[in-house]
Amino acid sequence: MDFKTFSFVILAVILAPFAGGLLAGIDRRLTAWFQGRSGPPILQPFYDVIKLLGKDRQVVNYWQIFCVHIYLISSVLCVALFAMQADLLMIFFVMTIGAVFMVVGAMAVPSPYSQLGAQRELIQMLTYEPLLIIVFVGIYLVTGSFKIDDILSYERPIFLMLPLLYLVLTFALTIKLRKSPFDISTSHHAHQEVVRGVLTEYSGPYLAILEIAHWYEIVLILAICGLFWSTSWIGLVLLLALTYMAEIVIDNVTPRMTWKWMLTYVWAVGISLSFFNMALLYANSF
Amino acid sequence: MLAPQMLGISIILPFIAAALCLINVPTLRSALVIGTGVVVSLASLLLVQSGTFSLTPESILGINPDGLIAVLDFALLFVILGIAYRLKNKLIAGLTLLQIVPLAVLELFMNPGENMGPALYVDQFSMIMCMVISIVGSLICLYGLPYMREHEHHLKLEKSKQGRFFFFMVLFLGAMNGLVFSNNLLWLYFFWEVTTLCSFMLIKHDGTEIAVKNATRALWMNMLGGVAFVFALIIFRSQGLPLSLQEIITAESASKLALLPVGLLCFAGFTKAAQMPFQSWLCGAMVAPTPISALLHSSTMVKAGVYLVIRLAPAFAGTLFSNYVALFGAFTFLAAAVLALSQSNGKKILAYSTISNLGMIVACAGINTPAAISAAVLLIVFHAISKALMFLCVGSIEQKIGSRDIEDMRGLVDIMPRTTMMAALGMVTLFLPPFGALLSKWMAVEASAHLPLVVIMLALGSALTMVFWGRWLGMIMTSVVPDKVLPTERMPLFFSVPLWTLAVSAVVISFTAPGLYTSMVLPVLERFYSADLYTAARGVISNNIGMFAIYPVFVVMALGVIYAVRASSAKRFFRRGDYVTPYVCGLQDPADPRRLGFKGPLGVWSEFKTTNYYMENIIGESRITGWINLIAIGILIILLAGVF
Amino acid sequence: MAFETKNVEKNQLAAEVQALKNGGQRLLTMTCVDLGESFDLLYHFDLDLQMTHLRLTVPKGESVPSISGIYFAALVIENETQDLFGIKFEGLALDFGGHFYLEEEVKKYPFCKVTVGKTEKAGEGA
Amino acid sequence: MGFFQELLHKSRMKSPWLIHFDCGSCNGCDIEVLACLTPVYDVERFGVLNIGNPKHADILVVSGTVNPRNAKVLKNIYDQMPEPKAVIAIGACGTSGGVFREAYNVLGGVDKVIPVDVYVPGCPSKPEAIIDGVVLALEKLKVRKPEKDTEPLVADLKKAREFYENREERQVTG
Amino acid sequence: MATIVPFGPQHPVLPEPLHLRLVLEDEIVKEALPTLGYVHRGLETLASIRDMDQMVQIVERVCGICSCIHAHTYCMCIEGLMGIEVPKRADYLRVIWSELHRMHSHLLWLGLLADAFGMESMFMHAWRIRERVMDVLEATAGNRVIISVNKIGGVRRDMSPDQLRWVLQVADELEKELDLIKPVLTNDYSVKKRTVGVGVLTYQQAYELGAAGPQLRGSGVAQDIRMTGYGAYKYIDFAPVVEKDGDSWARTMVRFRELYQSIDIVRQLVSSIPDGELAAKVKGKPMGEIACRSEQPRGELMYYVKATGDKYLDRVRIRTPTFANVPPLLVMLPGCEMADVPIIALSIDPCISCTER
Amino acid sequence: MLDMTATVLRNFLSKTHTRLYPFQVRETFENVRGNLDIRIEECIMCGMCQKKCPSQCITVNKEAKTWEVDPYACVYCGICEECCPTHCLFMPKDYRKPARTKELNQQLQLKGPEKKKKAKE
Ligand code: SF4
Ligand code: SF4
Ligand code: SF4
Ligand code: SF4
Ligand code: SF4
Ligand code: SF4
Ligand code: SF4
Ligand code: SF4
Repeated sequence: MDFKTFSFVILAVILAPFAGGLLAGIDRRLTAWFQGRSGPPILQPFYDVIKLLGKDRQVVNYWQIFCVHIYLISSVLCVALFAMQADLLMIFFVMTIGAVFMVVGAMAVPSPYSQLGAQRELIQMLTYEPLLIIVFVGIYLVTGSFKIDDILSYERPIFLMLPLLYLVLTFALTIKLRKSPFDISTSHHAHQEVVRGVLTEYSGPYLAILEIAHWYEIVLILAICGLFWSTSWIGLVLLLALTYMAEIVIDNVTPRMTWKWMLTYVWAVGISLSFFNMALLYANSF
Repeated sequence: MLAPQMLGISIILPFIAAALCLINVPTLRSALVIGTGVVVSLASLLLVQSGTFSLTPESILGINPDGLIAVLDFALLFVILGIAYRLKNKLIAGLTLLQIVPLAVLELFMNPGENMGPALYVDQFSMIMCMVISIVGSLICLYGLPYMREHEHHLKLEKSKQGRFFFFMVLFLGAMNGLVFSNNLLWLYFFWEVTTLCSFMLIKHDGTEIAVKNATRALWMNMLGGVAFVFALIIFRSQGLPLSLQEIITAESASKLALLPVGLLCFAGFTKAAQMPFQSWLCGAMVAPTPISALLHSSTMVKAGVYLVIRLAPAFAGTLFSNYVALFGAFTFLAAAVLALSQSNGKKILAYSTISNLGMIVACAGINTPAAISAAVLLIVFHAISKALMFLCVGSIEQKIGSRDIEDMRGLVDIMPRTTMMAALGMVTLFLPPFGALLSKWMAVEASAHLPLVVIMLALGSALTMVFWGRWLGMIMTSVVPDKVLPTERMPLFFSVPLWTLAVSAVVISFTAPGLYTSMVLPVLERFYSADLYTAARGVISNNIGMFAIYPVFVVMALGVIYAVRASSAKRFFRRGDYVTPYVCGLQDPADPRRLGFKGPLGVWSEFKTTNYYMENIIGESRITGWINLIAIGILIILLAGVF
Repeated sequence: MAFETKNVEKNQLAAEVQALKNGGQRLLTMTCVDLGESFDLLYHFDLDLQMTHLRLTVPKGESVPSISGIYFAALVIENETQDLFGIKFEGLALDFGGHFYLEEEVKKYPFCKVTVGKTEKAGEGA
Repeated sequence: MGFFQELLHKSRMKSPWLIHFDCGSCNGCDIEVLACLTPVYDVERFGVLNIGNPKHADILVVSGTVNPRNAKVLKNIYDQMPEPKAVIAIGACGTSGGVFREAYNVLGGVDKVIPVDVYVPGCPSKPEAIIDGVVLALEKLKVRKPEKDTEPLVADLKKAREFYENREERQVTG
Repeated sequence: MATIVPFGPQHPVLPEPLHLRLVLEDEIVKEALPTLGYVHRGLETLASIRDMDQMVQIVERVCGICSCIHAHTYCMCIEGLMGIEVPKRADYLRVIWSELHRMHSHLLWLGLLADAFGMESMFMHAWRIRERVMDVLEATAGNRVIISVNKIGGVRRDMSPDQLRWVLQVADELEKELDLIKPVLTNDYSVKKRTVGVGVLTYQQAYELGAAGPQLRGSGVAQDIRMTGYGAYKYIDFAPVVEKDGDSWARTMVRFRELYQSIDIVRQLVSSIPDGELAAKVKGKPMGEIACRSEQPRGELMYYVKATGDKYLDRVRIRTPTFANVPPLLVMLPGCEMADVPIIALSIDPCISCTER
Repeated sequence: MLDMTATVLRNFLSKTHTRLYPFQVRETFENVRGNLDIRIEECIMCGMCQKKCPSQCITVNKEAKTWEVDPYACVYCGICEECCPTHCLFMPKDYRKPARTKELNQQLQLKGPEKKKKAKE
């Protein structure tokens, strides 16, 4: 790793949470506007996190603390690896460390909500993981590599060849963003039958750490979305902005669905979209 | 160079030691098991020093080895026939006869010709296998010593059956070593059948009705593979091909003609590796005491099956058959993962996860690119270590809590913290990066990227894997007593030695995966493949389509774990925080707020109680096994048709 | 709105209620009134916006047959009455044992006039 | 450390998360609390979220009268909130028991069970009043008060019991 | 193999303290047991220390949401016992206020339902348009929620012609806003996915379990106490809203269509409101027994009053619709999914405060 | 599926519905019962309000000439205002502000009716 990459990685790791927090702030503001309210200040997520960091610590057991830290570290590592332009699939697998430990942390607590949330979180992972792998495979089929540097050097926007797979990716994005209709295991507020699912038993600083880790994850996934239009800055920003806007609208116009529906619907739609897109690719290449 | 001697030791010593184990003296038996374990392990390590070589022993104990093997073959088959008679099982008898007769024809009427090839062949692949068998296998045998004492104590046996037990256990190691070193297919066949017999005897060890039933099933399924094996031999010979593994896979001539017998051998491998639809024998084997399951699952038996398939992979590279094998393996991977998801029986989960992993290995052999084959070989190693660890942990847990249901393991960390940690480590090494099993999975997915159907199955399967491991990992960590000091746990010496060794090696070997790859896997691959090989430099394994940075991930995660452990240590935490009880909508018991649960309707106390989702009525074992078998048989038929 | 009630005896209660149910009546609710020495239990029914009322008078300390077997919905009403007046209902489908509304800390049978301070006078006056 | 201290205090003031517990209210006050969240009042402008889980909340908003059954719940919820925290009692019922304070199953206001920081009168309190109440409570959140309320509920309930014992006398004077 | 989950009393989805002990298996509810009593105040006993005029204010506070209907029904009882003739204008005003209450109650409920299934924007929308109704109430009656307009013999406040015109205007606005979200409830795939077939109560069950109000009408029973023509209902023209399916969606639709119905009723009343006295004179003490009914947003309400000619009433018994809807809830829950529990619970529009009084 | 979109977008494009309380305070409607107060000089200490109050939160002490209301128990129903013979009770439309501590609203009459009595004599 030369110095340039190294400094880029450091920069990415430092800036990612700010970007994520800002994004969350904008998200809340826009959501408010969509609901006819004026909404919180853009910096609200930062206030929230700082406040949480300053609250008293209380946990049910030490595993929770262990697990949040692992979650944070794995998300940071993912962002760093992305900045290093490593292998997409590897980044994905590293990301699962965090996801799994989040579940373990939730299951470590003998609380019904946390446990139900953990089960649902597992189902959510079950839903989006195959889709992400398939998306990466799709990218490979186009660019011939899983490595981000190779993908970035591909001369055309991948989006043009993989529009449907991009849609599949946004399913995963919605699940990761914990937005309706997929805010099943946990959500931004606790207005949900499982209270806040996996997050129910976290509080104070640990909740803050989870939030920061979540920001890293969001940045990572948006970065992956960004790969689909990596050839020009304008295209990239436009694509991401539109995607995010669509996410917020979808969040506001759909109720939360059940996990059974999610699993069957997302798999069925996701996999058929992927097949269709791959078929298009093959048809194109002949 | 003592290579030939080491080779001899690792095959013959277990046979001799096994025979001595039959003398029913506990101390002698312990000494024998420990001694053999140590010697065989050392031998396997020493063997690594030597390079590739082949060998045809002049004589064994003064007898012509080929003749000896032939005689033993028949002896073995007649023993099985005897067993079939005792069990009054016509199927097994028929299958045995189907082997005796062709074998006789082969030995008596078909001319061996000139090109026999060497009897034994040693390369890095067989060395890896030998190390796995010898070291992991021996550790399991060691673990068996205290385990079986406790086991017979539980069962209140009058007369110890441990002599027989260790006879077959140790014998198994020898047979497996023989199997992986054999080049002559007739030798290979002999060892193959020895493992079949051993596994039968071990599964029925407890002698209960269900044990006998499951053992019988294991026997006939494996005999089915044996039949395929014998017919493969006959076809080889009738086509004038040598019965030498190395020549079959390297010879240019062995292209189209040899595909049928190769297919049959693969079929034999599938039965031994418990691929769908033969998974039931391996699940049935769960009735046996845990060391047996551990042995069958991790380092021996099933590994023999995949070993053979991988060995044969170059012979069918680039054929349609190969793609079908990939599909077949991927299907097994997925189906077994689905079944594992529906299980709450810990050993069953382990069993299905084994089958699933073997499916992945078979799929890799079918994908048949160097990346895939590296994945397969590495997965054998990593899976063996971690799975052995898991089995041994579950064994200890079962002896302590008297159940193998994972629902009963909730909160285990408060009862047996050490074993729980080991089990957690075992699970993590099986399904999370940066550990080896996941490295292999990564390689497999990237290698299969051009086969959409296969990659989707792998993707689905790997997500399912994540779920059933993740929740098990979570539930054993459910700490029920929030602020109690952890109880210390005492383990017998021969529990802790194997557990620690396996746990440490699972981590260390994962860390040294790049080195392992360059020194042990690459040389084998280079003989058959030239393009797209992975290179391992500075802890990063990469090829032209992907790369996996093992050292960086390892280092960061290790630092992270250290930090997290410090952050969560009770001493540090107490300075700033508080342990509290979970949220139950405000219904805590005011008199005893530490109690877990809530005061519900009618003023009745409800204990904390949760279960995982097993979705019994959607993917329950009894519901979908039939369908899975049907599909698997379908794929198998297409696959075998693919050889023509 | 005139208020007419039909008096029933304890042993006819089930039969009467069953008859009303067969006639398509909906159980609205029941009311308990403390008469000092005895309780008035009023059962209110409705059919096509017309109410029918049954009146059962039981001396204090006596138990009453539950009609929750006939109308499942009576379960909550009877539990409530049991909490507040201490009338025992025989054959309750689900008996909350006097803790339907009330915790142990609360005085027994709060709706009975004897236990409530100032109302005693009003009760006697009646 | 001064800067971080300031930042923390500012953040605490700007991010009060509420948990609302209906402690036997007639719904009048509940719906007014909820009305604060709606577009017309939109308290999220001040960073207020109705977070719903005591472990995440900073301010406990209680409406309604306390009775022995919900007193335990109220106390438990209060105990599960991490410091710094504040309590707002809403409405006549929450502050004193309101019209119901002489009913037999009513202990009185919220302050019978947990310490209350802000009282918002009204029946029901107007949404504006509730917003004012939240603002008033922020001061309490700014600096973490070291003392912890450790009095067990059992003792509180004993007090409640005593409250009942002399209930009849109070009725006559009332 | 089961998971036991406490649902309430403090639960973010349920604004009110109801507790359900749920036994789940793979998130399917196998068993549901309730605990009540978190809101029980025992206010019926207050009749023994508060006179009949003071009781008007107390029964209003049985429930804040339909407060004025409680007071109305109670007054009907006393007026019935004492033979008081309520002036016609008072009857009209009482019913206008009642229907305004029904509107705000249904809108509020719609918002809570949307919040329960995680559709925040719908919650915001419903509560935003509800604020218009609240403004009307505040301006005409002096308070937003508990309006205290009823007294024995009539009403305490009048509505000026300006205010009446304003009511009509708000009704028009409301109708427009409702038209906007109508397709969401009638068509939207995801909303229907969450409500259709969830918590089915058949005609027979609804009838036998004593369900009330929209719960009953959602199952096809055309029972609406307003048809008895109490208050000013006898002067106007309307028919009960009925849906056949008996599921959560049907109940949603009943309430949604009732919003339109209320708008219509308010229009009829405002256009034909007579001039006259606001209240009749009340003299003496009541004597005797009476039971009166009315239709709350949540269903039929019944008051039983027994008076002995004393300063204090002998017995006041309030039977509220939510109380009647508890048994059907217990029947609907087993077999549903955990995620549907809040929807089913909200589809009966639970108001624990009047359930337990 | 996305039937709510129209409404949401309309919200997005139109002005927010938020009243920026406390920066913008809306004029309260006339005749709103916000608070309860007394012009104590006009009170004749008749105790009518105390008698009629449904919440029983008014205490009138004829000897000490004090009138006292517990604003935290008062439900702002306006009954006392209506029954007061001298109309000295009145209900300002601004709601009573929240407070850190509960304080009774106690008013002591110093002059008022006494003067009247003297005048009569
Ligand atoms: S619990 Fe384990 S040791 Fe005991 S009898 Fe069973 S298998 Fe043997
Ligand atoms: S203060 Fe008034 S509105 Fe609030 S809960 Fe009490 S009675 Fe209801
Ligand atoms: S149902 Fe009862 S508690 Fe609910 S709003 Fe109506 S009266 Fe109030
Ligand atoms: S009957 Fe119900 S809805 Fe109507 S005023 Fe009373 S509590 Fe409110
Ligand atoms: S739907 Fe989700 S994000 Fe929206 S308010 Fe409810 S819990 Fe919060
Ligand atoms: S108004 Fe009536 S009660 Fe009051 S002082 Fe005059 S006479 Fe007495
Ligand atoms: S406004 Fe009502 S509650 Fe308040 S003092 Fe006057 S009469 Fe009593
Ligand atoms: S009713 Fe009026 S004059 Fe009489 S005591 Fe009360 S405030 Fe004074």
